[in-house]
Amino acid sequence: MRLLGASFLAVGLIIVHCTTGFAQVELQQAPVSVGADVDPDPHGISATVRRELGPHTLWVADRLFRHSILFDGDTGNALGMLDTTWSLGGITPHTSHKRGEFYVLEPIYAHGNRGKRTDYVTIYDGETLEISGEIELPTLKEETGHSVALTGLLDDERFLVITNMIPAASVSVVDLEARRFVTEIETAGCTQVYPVSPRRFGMLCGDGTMIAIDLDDTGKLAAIQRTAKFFDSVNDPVSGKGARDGTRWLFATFDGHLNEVDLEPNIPVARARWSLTTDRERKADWTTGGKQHLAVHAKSRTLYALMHTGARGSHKDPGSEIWTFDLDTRERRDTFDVPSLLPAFLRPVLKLPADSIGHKILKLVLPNLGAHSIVVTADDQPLMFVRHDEIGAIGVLDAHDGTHMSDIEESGISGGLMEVP
Amino acid sequence: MRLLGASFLAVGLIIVHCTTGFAQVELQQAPVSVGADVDPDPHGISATVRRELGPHTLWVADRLFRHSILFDGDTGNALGMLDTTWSLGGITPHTSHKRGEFYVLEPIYAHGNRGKRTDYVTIYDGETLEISGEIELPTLKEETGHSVALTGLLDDERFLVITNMIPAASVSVVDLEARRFVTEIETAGCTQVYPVSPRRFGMLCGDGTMIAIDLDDTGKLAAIQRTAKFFDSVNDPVSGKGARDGTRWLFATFDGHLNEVDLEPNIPVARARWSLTTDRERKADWTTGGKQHLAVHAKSRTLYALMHTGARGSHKDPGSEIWTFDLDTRERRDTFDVPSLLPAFLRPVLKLPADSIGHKILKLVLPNLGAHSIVVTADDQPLMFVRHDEIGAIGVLDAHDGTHMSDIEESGISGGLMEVP
Amino acid sequence: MSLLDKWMESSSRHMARQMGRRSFLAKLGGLMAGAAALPLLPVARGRASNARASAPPEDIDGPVGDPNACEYWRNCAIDGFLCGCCGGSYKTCPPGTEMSPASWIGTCRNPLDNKDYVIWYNDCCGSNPCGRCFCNRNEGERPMYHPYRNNDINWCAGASSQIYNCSTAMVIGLAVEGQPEK
Amino acid sequence: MSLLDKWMESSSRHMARQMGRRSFLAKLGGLMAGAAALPLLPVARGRASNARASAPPEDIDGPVGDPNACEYWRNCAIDGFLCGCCGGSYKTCPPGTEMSPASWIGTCRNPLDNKDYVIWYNDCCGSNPCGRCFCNRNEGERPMYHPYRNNDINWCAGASSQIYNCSTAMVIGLAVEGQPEK
Repeated sequence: MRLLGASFLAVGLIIVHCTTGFAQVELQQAPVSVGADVDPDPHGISATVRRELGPHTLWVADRLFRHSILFDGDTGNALGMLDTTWSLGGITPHTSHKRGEFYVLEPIYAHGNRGKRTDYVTIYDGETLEISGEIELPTLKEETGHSVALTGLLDDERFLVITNMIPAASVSVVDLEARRFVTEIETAGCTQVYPVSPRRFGMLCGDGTMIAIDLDDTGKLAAIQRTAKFFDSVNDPVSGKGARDGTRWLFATFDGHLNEVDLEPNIPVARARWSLTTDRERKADWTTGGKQHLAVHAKSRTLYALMHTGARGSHKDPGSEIWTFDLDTRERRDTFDVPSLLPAFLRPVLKLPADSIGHKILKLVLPNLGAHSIVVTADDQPLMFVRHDEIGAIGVLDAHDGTHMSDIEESGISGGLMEVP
Repeated sequence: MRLLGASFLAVGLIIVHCTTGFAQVELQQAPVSVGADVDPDPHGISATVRRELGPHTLWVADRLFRHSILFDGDTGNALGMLDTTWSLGGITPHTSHKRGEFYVLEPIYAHGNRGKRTDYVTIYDGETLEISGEIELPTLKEETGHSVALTGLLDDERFLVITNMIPAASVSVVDLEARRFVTEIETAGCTQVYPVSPRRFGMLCGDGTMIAIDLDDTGKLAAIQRTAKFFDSVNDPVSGKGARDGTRWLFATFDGHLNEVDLEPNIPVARARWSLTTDRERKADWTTGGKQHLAVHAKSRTLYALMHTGARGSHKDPGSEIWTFDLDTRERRDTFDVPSLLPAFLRPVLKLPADSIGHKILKLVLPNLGAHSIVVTADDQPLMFVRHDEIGAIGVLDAHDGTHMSDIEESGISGGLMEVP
Repeated sequence: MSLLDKWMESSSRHMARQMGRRSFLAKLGGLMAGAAALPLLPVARGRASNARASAPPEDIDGPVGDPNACEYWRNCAIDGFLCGCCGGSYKTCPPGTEMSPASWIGTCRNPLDNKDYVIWYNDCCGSNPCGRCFCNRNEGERPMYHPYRNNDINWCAGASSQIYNCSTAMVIGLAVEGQPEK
Repeated sequence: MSLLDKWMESSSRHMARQMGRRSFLAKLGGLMAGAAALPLLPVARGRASNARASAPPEDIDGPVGDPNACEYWRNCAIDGFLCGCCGGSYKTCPPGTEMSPASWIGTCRNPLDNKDYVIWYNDCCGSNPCGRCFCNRNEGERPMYHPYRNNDINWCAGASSQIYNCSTAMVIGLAVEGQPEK
């Protein structure tokens, strides 16, 4: 083939070694005098995530970008991100502080979007975010949805429990220390997982009870204990979107009643339910709703509930207000407005400078869509993060008084979940 | 394990055969009297794409959803969609009308987002959109970007040519009839592919020329012919975003000059360039720009150019106007305004009814971001489709007079390309 | 509790007892792996004769009658992209996708005949998410412990690919009762 | 045509003649496959002694001095997500991603010292797109036939995974001339 008389041949023709960040030319040829007196930035360096995650760190899952981003909630800075390969993902990674690892559950197909499916727990190093291991799951039943409580890491960070739904309800147990799948436990009629200790987690059942499943030290089933029936799964079902308070899990019903289940006793105990709303509020159709609609700040004994007005069938609608309650006295403490998240979503799309006139006009004009999810950090100066399921911006509130402090923009596009690791 | 006293066991407990759309219960058990007098909708039916694509059919690629959607441009209805698995995709599928097939180029990793990469041309049946074949490409150099003219289907729909860039410029030739990779042709200094016949395509070169590559009947290199130098690749480079007019390709320079290259003669000929702008317009910084910024309607001898005002470096900025020219006399004919696409993007996000007051307010308040891409259909009543790279809505214009007829909403989120198959 | 729900409970218990849970699940698994032509219904229906069969009236004004609107009467418990906006329809999957063999149901009232119909929201699977006409309505929707009324489960998990594209809204038959909470 | 561009042209021709194109490409390919520690630069630089080395001034007010703003002075020819918004910085890749061994360059003026610097926009590869701080500036950007000044190429194609996450903006050195069109 004749040479084409090209003006150049290829990209990257000069090979340069990068040793301790300093470039050395390898060619005999006289180089152009580029940067002889300027220090070149070193090539090939990747950042790391700090070993100790701060109290305001937040995982945000996004289905469309197919990853979860780890944010510093104070600055809104991204610290790193981890891929999820599936199409309907949106579950945040699990975190082992002890081992310095993150865990992502992912189905992988042999050939792009097709071919044999195998499910894995992919293990990432907590600092480099490089893959340090994979655990293959023999079951092909993990249901790859994006609800809360589909998976749970038990308290000493050893066992990961995973909800299976199709064709039947069960739980897969994975030993993250030994890096192996342990067992599958059939849980007929009970589903979702609510950890309360290193070896115990609860599950909600269609007959209006909750079970506590105890594992032995190898991760195998040790015992199953069941509460008395405490809810009517047809007439006022409890939502599976619970919030944890120590060994108790709190669940709101579609009608705005709160159920508390204490999973510490050998036979778990459901306490008498109480109402989040007064008669008057109930008449005005106030109730809980959303995707992650309860949050607990244990130190201040505060329960947060995402509230909206709506009839039956509105239990996944976004909330317009956050009501706070004293966890012990059950008294209503405060009401926070959900901030409008649409301006923070659109500002980067429109390339408007923050707090520019255009940005302010957006804030005035655009409707407040509310939020589907709230999470609260566990420290003494807690932040609350609020998210709408369909727009990629997160509001940051002072969890003590509800002040809207800032927004985390471009946190994703399509909602998954949030988690404080 | 003791039975948990479950209220139910599993989903989908009754097995039903679906034969010619009629459900027959297979169980002995007395079924509930559901729908005994109502015809159930038949299960398991998938739609097909009509064999003859209408003249207003449009492929729209989206990087974020990782697919291309085939639209009916008259109704805005989606006819089907094809996946692209890569993360930076956004190239529309190629269409063989003769064989009734679509072709998607995709790199596939052995293990999710990692492992050995293999590139394929995936073949889809044009009616069922099911995969009917795969052609493995031995090269691993396809550069997986999202520009125009990275790949080209030659005129008799047999050979697909694919631009490679890293580490060096070359073209891969694939025989779609024989379903096999044929050869890789080194094209030092020349890149992107511009088909003009069943066996010939052009490429733009860094030395200011264009080459014509002729294939033999097996797809192997037969000859390379080169134009005289016709552009200054440093001072006024031609954009690779060309538009085809029969055997000619038209290219705009960054400064708004038009170059025409006739690839019919054995040695291709570049005609003298002409300016799309008057001196006065040039002084006001009017020039071409965008992602697909030229379009041709051959029957009416019309050239469409997406224009904006901007200094050097603005050559990818969105256009605010579409200027039309007579292809033969080179006279300016008309000016169309680019419609505002943001209201059509936001309407579904805000769940506003079409033409509601809220929708109208959006139209009043939101800025017009312009468009990066235009394409025009080839028929006697041509439509023009305009798209902004970062928002998922397409404006539909009467290509004769520029009337904004409708919008195709939710065509994607992140830009790629459009193509009339 | 609706008759339907009660029946589900009793029939599934009954089946499990009859067959033994293990063998039942094995059979179910085999069927699911074996053929997409075998849908798994959470309800059963009589052997309706074609002669008696009819369809719900669909000549409804406004969005309640528009299959590509969230307000469409059949969409009362849908959560996902409407297949009618994706190359299919409310009764068919888009080209190249496969209808899930198992799915959730809803009970929706047709405004013309004022009858309640059981709607089967079959997901279409195997292609990346459609991204058009997202709707989330939850009338009669139930938490995951009521799986066949839960629309958060990725029902494509029962298909040969769990990749979700869109959702249909197909009539199975007349409901004996309204939505379960009523 | 800038000196830089001219040099590229002549040196690449020269190299190809010297080594024979085949062997050159083979060597290049081998190096690229072999080690991420071997970046491929479209320019060469003198053996600068560490003693003389300095960095461009960065204490600039406003978005021109903010590495996470599109207006940042180094970003004059960037096209993609800024790594500083993705867990990395304008000089480092986010955790878990790999810097591409080859990339495009730009020539950007630092407003404090009014000098032109050659900026190397290394992509970070191997994770799904970051999705934050998208910028598209094209000062001195050139079509694909000028590849090392083209930002439409997926430069991750030279890395071990072509999956693109974000782009950095690293200084290679001082430019002898301004942007090529000037």
